[in-house]
Amino acid sequence: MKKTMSKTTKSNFITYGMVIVIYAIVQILTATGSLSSLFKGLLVPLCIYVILAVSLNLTVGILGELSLGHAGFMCIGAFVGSFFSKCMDGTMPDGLRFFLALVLGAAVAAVFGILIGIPVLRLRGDYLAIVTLAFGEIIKNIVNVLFVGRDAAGFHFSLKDTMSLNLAEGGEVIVKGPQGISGTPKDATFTIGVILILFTLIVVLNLINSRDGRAIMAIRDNRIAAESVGINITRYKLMAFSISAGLAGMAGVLYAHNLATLTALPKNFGYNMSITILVFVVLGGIGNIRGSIIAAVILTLLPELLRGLNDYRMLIYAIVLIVMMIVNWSPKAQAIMSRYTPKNLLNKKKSAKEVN
Amino acid sequence: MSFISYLINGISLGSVYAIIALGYTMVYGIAKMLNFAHGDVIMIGGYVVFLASSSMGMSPLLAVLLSVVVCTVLGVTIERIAYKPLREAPSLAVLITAIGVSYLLQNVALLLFGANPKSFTSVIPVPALTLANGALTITGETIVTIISGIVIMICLTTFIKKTKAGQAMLAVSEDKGAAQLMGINVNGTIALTFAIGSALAAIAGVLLCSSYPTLNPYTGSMPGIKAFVAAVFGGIGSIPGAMIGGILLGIIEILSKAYISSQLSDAIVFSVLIIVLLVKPTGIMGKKINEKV
Amino acid sequence: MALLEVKNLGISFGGLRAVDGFHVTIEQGQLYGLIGPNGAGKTTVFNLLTGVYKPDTGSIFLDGHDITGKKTIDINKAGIARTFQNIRLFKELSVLDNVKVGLHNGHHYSAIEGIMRLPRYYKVEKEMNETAMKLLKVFDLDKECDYLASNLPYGKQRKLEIARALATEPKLLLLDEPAAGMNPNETKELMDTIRFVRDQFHMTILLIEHDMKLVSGICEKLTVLNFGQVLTQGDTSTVLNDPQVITAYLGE
Amino acid sequence: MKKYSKLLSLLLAGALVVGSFAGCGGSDSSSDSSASKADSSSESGAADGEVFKIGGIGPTTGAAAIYGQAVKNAMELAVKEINEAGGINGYQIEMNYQDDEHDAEKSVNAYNTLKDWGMQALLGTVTSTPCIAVSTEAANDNMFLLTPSGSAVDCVAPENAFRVCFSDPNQGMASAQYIGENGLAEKVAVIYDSSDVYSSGIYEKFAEEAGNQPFEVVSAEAFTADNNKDFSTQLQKAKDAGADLVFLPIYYTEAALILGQADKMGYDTKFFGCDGLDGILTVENFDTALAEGVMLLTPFAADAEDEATQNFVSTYKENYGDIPNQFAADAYDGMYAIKAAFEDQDITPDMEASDICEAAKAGMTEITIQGLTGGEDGISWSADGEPNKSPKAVVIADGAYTAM
Repeated sequence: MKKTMSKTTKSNFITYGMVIVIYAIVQILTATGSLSSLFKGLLVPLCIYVILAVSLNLTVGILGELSLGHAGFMCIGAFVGSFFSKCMDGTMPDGLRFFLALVLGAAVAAVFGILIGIPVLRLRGDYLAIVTLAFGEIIKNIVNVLFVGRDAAGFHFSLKDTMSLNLAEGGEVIVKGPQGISGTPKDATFTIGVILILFTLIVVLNLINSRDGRAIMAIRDNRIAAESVGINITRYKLMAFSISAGLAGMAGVLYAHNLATLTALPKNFGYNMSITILVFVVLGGIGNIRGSIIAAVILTLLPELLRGLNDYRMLIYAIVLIVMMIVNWSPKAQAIMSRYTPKNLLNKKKSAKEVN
Repeated sequence: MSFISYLINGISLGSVYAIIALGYTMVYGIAKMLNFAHGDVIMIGGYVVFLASSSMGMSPLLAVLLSVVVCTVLGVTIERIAYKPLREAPSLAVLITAIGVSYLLQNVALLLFGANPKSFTSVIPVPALTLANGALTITGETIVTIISGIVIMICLTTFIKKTKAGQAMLAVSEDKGAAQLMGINVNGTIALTFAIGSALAAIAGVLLCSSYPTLNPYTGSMPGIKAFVAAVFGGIGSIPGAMIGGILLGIIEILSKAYISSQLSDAIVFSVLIIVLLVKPTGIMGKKINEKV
Repeated sequence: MALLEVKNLGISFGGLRAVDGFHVTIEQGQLYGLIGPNGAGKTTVFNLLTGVYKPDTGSIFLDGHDITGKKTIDINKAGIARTFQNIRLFKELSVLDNVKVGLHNGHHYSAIEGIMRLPRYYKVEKEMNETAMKLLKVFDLDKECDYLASNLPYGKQRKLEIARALATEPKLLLLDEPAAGMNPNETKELMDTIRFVRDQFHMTILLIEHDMKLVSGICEKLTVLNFGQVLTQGDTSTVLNDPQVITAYLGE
Repeated sequence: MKKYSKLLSLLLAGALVVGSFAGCGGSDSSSDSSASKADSSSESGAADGEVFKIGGIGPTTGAAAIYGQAVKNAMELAVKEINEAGGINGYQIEMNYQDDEHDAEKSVNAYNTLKDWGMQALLGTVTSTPCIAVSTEAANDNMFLLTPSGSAVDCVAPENAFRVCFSDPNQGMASAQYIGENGLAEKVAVIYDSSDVYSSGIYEKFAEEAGNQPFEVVSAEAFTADNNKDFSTQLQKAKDAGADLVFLPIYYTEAALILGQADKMGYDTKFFGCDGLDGILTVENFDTALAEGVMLLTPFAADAEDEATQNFVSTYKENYGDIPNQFAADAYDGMYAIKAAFEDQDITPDMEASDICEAAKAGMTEITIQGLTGGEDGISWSADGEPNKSPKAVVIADGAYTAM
């Protein structure tokens, strides 16, 4: 029994340790000036994708439900956080404002997670997937026609255009439909990103190893059995779904505070983004948190580092994706791998012991 | 009067969704996988017809046949290389692979044909039908699309019900393992499913591009997603469901644009989908799945 | 007062009357058997008792409380736990965690306390581990506590399911073919365990079983179900010698 | 077992990543020249400080690839011409063009890649949203930025940013005034892309300015990028509202569909567009009869009679097989504007990027170039980054642009 405890704890500490060691290495490299601009620019996005991948893994791997609308929650967090920062800029210290933006963005996304989860989580499998996809597209569409302005009289909303806001003289349009929000203060730094990754990991890993996390995984493994031992299915599905949404919202706030412009394009908040995050989760191992982190980092870097290939870049990326999936899952490829890799012996030894 | 003409427009758009959805639902029903690359096979089909008819000067009918052949070969090849090795893998892994294939086809098309849109000449010689003294028009493309949709629907249903290969497909869709034990060639049957699905994609590509005559490497992706929604709407796996789902989706889309808001029509369409699924969790014509305890 | 009092229970699927007019009375501490040929509706009765299906007719009283038509989780909270004919364990969880899921409603701390690892987390987790290990020891599973449930041999998986059900501290335990797929030695061992559970936990047990050796060996009373209806019920030896029962099993 | 092969495949990918890292770091200059192999400019012997390193950013993959590729091609063309004619102030230009997939984040990545390469000025980015993100980054680095086609107001908000194209409000205003002053219509319908910055930006200003003009906007219907195939409803509404002119502040890909669908439903009306419509005649296989009578306000027309345009179009077609659109023209002019500004201030490649930026900023407000998009008076720039040039109104007659 003690062995189990120490085993999971040890595994968790390896994950935390990995993040901290990478952070330290990057800090040293930055201090010695040996990091390229590209890599420096990629640090915050990497943090964002890691958080997104880990949080989606909570839905896909731990709760066992396929969601194709994760980018929708990220979008909500991004716009809420950015809106808050634009409105409050200058009225309070920057650090406090950013902190509140993070809290608010995560909270609103989590509330949406609950609101959407209540009806939607009754569906299963592919139907749940398509409904989450639909939800993400709805969010994107609404944000694209949302206009919010502020004048002396307060806030004005419209779903048509800036003119129908009827702003008084001196009023300012904050959310400009498809032009979104521009000029969000750039508060996101690598250090904050890493702190948020650690926060995400603490939430997700501690949740998994707690009473509630066991209930969530029990639902995943066997819903009917979980019900028979008195687990409230809806409650725990919603818990996992909304925590996952909240963390995605938090990543969204980080995203919004890293770029000077925030618009809801198919590329950044559409189903394509949800799928990209899903790819991290599947490739890193469904339910494997550390794998998600590694996959998110590698797959975010890959297209950037393929820039030398010019026009063939995305083509190669697609091929790498397919090959990786086949290598991972095809029995034939696995047989070949285990025959020819030098790791062969090591594998055999380990798999014999593979009980947990 | 304008309502009727909106309705006709909705049916036109819906018939295109329906014909794409037929291919989606066919592959899903038998192979139980969401073939996200279906839309991109459609795009390739469109390019083949375009090149054959405008650059090589083939007759439209010949071009369409060529496109069917190319897409069938392409579909079977994709299945053989990318999906077959993953037969026993979790469905998520196959989904991601399909997405990879979709990216691959898009980027290959981008490199081969360039990003510039091509204008597709309709290969449908049927003239438009004018009603009520010219107040209403039903285009030839719509007529052909709807008729082809119905013909394909009937052929597929008959094929599955009446032929040995069709019965084998049904068996594979119920239980791969048991089908294998009954002496059915599971791999062959799934390959055949993909062949038929891809041939349908070629036809859908021709009809899509004839109705909406621009062609670029991303032409297939959004209609693909919409058709997927339509297939789910009608009950994924059900062939008549795909037809009904597609046409309903088109009508809802047009009517919401016409009477509610053209800005929010995407949101409205998807909201209707969510509501339908909440009321009927397996779509309009979907089978209710009971879990045995 | 009887622990379980079922009257006139019935359900139809489509046109088929799967269970009709089912009735049974089980006293506290009894070991009760539900037998009948395949397709007689035994598992459906279990599903009705545990709220998986809602009955069309009839009533179910547990310990004097009406639980007819309640949801599965409320019925479990009211005191009925079960195992499944086709084993339903949490396959990707460890043996220990399977039992701890069963302990879920008996031990509380909030999600926040769990995530923040507040003192109560450690205290309650410690209690849960101790209780779970005690239960596992009863079923001789304590050495395998950190195996994945799916890695256990078949017989042990059946035992783990019983342990998990017991963890919810039920008043009535429903066992759906606990000896299915076991060899005679394992069956014998299982009979001892069931008796032990009844005595140790003062449990009332209703079980479905085809293995007549097990049924005659441990059940005190029996109900025979045929075509969804009660064929006969009473003391084990009387029922088993009833010609009607023999006909139902062997055919005309 | 599975676990370990998964780990292995991730390791393989990781190795690929590390490998390309090393590749980038180790052979900086060689990878650059491979990036711009298409133009003969990058002379392999040129050491640092002897060539201008000018970067470009735009989408060359993804749904917006058509715009990014046009800019890339035109930029290559201009660089080649300038180099063959002796370069800028006697120094050759080396260019490096990076893909941003029309995404702000990827665009910043592209910008950073170019910085690592040693970029001294940026011709980009092509699309508006990424441009706003990059121009803010560039402002922090004090990097000179000239966007050929980033038309949103905020694109040139920082001091270091200029643009070649008109701003969106500018086009919306000009269109409304042109329609009003020339009495083209009394009832106007608008069909615009509500998910697109360019289109909605023009529409907003157009609708605002319409209040001051002698016509009425009778219907304003939108579509989105996810919903850009069927326009029958929007056209039906315009028809029902009795519009005698439909204003299309959109790109030609969708406009081609709109014209075809209007024709099919028998809706005969005037169409009026902005520079985004340019290119409609060059869509391969497009039935130009459909575009007969379409009016557009554009600074560039691919079949204009002047020699510069004709040379440009024929060389472009020779090299890339397509007829250049307005994006290509803007990029081509952008490259020449950089040349002019650099020459005006005697900028040399050995200067720091920040000093180049300061000098080029001053240079931009001094120069006037004719260019392809300059019209009669040429293009000059004000310090806020906006170009001063006059739009040409053209009408499509007999399958060709004719001045109005």
